[in-house]
Amino acid sequence: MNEFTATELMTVAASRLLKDGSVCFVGIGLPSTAANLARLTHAPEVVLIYESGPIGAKPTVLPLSIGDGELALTADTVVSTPEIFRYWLQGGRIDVGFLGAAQVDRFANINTTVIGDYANPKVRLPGAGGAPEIASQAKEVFIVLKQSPKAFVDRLPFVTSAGFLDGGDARQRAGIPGGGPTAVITDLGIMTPDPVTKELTLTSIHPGVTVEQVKAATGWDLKIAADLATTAAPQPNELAALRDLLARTAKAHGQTAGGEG
Amino acid sequence: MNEFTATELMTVAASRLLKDGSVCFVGIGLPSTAANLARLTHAPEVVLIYESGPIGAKPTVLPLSIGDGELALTADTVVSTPEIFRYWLQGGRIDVGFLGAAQVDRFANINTTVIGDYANPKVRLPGAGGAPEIASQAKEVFIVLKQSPKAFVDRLPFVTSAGFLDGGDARQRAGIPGGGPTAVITDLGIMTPDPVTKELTLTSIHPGVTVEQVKAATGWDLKIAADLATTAAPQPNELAALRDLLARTAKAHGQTAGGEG
Amino acid sequence: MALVMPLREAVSEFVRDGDTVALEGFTHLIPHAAGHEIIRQGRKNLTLVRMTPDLIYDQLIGMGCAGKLIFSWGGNPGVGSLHRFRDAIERGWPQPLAYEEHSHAALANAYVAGASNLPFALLRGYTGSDLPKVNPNIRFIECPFTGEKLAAIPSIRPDVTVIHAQKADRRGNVLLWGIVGVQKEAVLAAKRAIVTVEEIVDELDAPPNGCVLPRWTLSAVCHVPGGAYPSYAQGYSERDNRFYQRWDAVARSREDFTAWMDRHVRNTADFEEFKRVLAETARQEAA
Amino acid sequence: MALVMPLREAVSEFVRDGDTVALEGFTHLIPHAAGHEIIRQGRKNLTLVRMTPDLIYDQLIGMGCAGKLIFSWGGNPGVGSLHRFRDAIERGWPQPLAYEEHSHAALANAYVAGASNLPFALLRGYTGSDLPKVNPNIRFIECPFTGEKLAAIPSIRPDVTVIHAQKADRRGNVLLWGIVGVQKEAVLAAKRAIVTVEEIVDELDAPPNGCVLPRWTLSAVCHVPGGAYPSYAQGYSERDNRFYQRWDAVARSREDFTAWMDRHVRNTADFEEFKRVLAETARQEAA
Repeated sequence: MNEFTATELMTVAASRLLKDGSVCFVGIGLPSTAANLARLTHAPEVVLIYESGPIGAKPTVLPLSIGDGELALTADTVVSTPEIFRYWLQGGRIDVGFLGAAQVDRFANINTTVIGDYANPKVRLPGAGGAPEIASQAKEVFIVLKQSPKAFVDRLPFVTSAGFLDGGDARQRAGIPGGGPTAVITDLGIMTPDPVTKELTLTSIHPGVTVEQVKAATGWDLKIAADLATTAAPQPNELAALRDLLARTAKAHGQTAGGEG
Repeated sequence: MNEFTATELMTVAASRLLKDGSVCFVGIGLPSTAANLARLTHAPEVVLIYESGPIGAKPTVLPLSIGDGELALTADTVVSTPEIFRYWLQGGRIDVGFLGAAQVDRFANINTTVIGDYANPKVRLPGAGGAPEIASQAKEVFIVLKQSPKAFVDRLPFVTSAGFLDGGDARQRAGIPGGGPTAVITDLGIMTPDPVTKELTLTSIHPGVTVEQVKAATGWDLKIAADLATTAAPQPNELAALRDLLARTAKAHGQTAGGEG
Repeated sequence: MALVMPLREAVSEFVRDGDTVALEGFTHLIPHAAGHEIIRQGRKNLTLVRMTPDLIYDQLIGMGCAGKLIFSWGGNPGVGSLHRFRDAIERGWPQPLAYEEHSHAALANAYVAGASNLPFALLRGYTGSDLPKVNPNIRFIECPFTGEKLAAIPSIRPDVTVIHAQKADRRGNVLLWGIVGVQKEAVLAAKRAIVTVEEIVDELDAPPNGCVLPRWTLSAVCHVPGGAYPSYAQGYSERDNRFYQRWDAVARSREDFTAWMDRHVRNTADFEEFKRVLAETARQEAA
Repeated sequence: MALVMPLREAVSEFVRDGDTVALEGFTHLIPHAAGHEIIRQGRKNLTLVRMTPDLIYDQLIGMGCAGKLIFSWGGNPGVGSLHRFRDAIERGWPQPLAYEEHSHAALANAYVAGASNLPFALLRGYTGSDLPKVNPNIRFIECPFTGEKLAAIPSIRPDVTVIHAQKADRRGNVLLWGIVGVQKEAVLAAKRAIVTVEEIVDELDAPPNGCVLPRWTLSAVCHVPGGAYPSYAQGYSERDNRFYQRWDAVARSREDFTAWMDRHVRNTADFEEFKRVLAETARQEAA
């Protein structure tokens, strides 16, 4: 079981959720890695859209920034950033918004703005970027981040992007068009919202991880599904594709990961 | 004095009003002929914008329609029609709107919608096209049409595009941004708005035309300027440029003139 | 999903009686062949949207396909009136035609608003015009920051948009260029979209930032070379200005119009046959 | 009108203390050289606007040029925090920094509204976010047709916009391509605009419907090859990802930052010299 890392498993698990042929609005970093892995494995027809303008990007190496030339050169077309947000995201054409986050709460609301008070921040985070409208307008949203008590908090200091707000039908009542987060994928497991309360529930645990570990990495009393599944281990072809992708990326850039800007 | 036609004189007189380097939003037909004549004579740096999208068009032959390929092929760039109206016209970047009209009144308001009642039209005209926003948003407007009692009417059945409305400061009070019509050029003379009342006043009469003729071709009691000028006859170079342009156009198309669409 | 299909199938499957239909194209790339196919299949009670209703709308209106028209300029460019459009508005033939009239700026913005999934378009427009007096769908709102008064009209959300473009690749991605008008917006504002193209190629070879409509935004792509005729496709054909002039005589009387439409459209199987019969007519007229 | 001029003259003439300034570029084509020149000339009390304030804004803020920032994502892409941006916000160094914070969608729309001469931008946005609670410039209005609630923010109208592009022709017409971001809108929304370009050519050879800014929309065009560095210009250069990583260490302390800026920017005459000194620094670090 130890022939893959927790990050590899997280990335593979996230990539599997992406259906072939779906149109995906991709954040940079883990979401971009997972989405491109999906494209290189089970979902060759997935359409990747980046907020900088590329539509249908098929990068050979992962972008380090949201505006890498590789995205433009491999895309079906590149439109202006306003057009991306107006015609494509707000236009209702995005099946899946694939986001990272600094912090999430039990209703999958996201904070990427500030730790502490907004006017007197303890830590000033980068801010909203495209997330508020991706979170509200994509038909569904996947959130991928590492699980820790600092990231999975009982109460967000700031809601940058809406998940299910206070839970139940709060999101619908607020008039938010998209369906909201359907999965939060971490290095420990997969949480999905309860169909009624919308509270995040651990529905799949990664192999080798204990429920206690997941609970300890969560800042609230995490609900565990009665029929808790174990995440299938990465298949050799998935691992090979991921490692090849990362190796190509490192070779091209001398660097991994990436952020907005 | 008879070595040119009234239409030639009208076209030359209109073209002379266009300053070199100005940015001109051009209607098809007479405005397009006059604007291109200006470009081919005294105003080589005039920028011609057509509502179909070409910016900086430099057609060798006149377009028959607002969307001739010649406009696209000779332009600095071609943008979408929404962009033309949003960024370029509404954006406040047009110095001169150059319009034709079916009818005008004494305050240079324009009708291109209907003769008779709107709901029960006697003659249904093509409609507004781009004119209402050209008339309101260009820094100034030139109107070119042939003068007759049917075209120069005391009261318009329908105001499609605003001139000075009821005159005086009515246009400003209505919150219309552009300066409004500064000249109406016909086959008989040039009318300009009185600085205070904004009523059209004959300030230049074409050579060989009498004041009585102009008054007879106008459906209201036309004011005549005390210092009425005589329009300079077309110069040989102007006539040659115009006739060459029309000959090239006829040869290319087997047709003259043009309209929207 | 068989995206690339014959035009007949595309119209049969995606254009329905009572639909709001936009056939767009600003002089350039007007989808005449698709308009003919809508006539052949006898669609009724359509709400037709188009900034510049021209010959193809004259034909759709005269053949009784339209119940309503939303437009901003209705004429035969460079020639004069659209006689069937005028007959419908002035005398209700072949049936009364409801109409909602705007300016170009407003309709262009309304397509943008539709593509942007906004309920209305916002513009500085209509100041001093009588159009707001006769069109209740022109309203005014206040800027929440400056108090300025701005015009608002409902966005356009066609059930189906139909356009003509230069190229598609075999998978159905479409590229158009030159005078692109409001076509991209009209497609993205619509529930369904049909594109006829001059050619289908292995590789689109789109220029950087070219006007591309990805296959997943479209319902059908149909190979109809010359399908814009008498309009044109830059790089492929020239506008037939003489046809626009001849149309004035054809459409002037109800009888001549009906006979012409029967011969050239209703009794032809497709656009290929239309062009053959039209060429025959031209030979007869020349004789 | 000498449109093509040295960058020093352009900044001297067109960027003034207290101006609202947008230096735009979405990862690609960020106008670093122009930002350096603004620092060299010691501009003060600027309101800086940018969707993605990155290194060049970290530098402008850290050097005390900015009184206010309007932004939607402030970080070092792929690396982490902008330390000077954080120091200004968290601890008011070198001076307090007012800021107005939006989402990307809102700011992109606000540039569009600015280019369109509208007082505000209209979008479906901010639903469920806390941002409207902390930003009084996010308001909500009702659709006059459907009653739906939509977000509104003031349009952006910079006094001066600065961008970097690939090409200009000798008359000053500019062409950019690839990831074009909001640059066209930012230029058209501004009163004045400065464009630095990779090269000046006889003929632009713009593709059909390419992103062209005609000369008469610009105040100055400046030939600054590599002027986006460490950002890039597609077709001319690659992004220097290592510089972005190194910046993290440079900007972490006030002292290191100030020393670096003095050596590389304040004490260099222009971007050419900046690049020479930077290469020297790299050689020293490698030694």
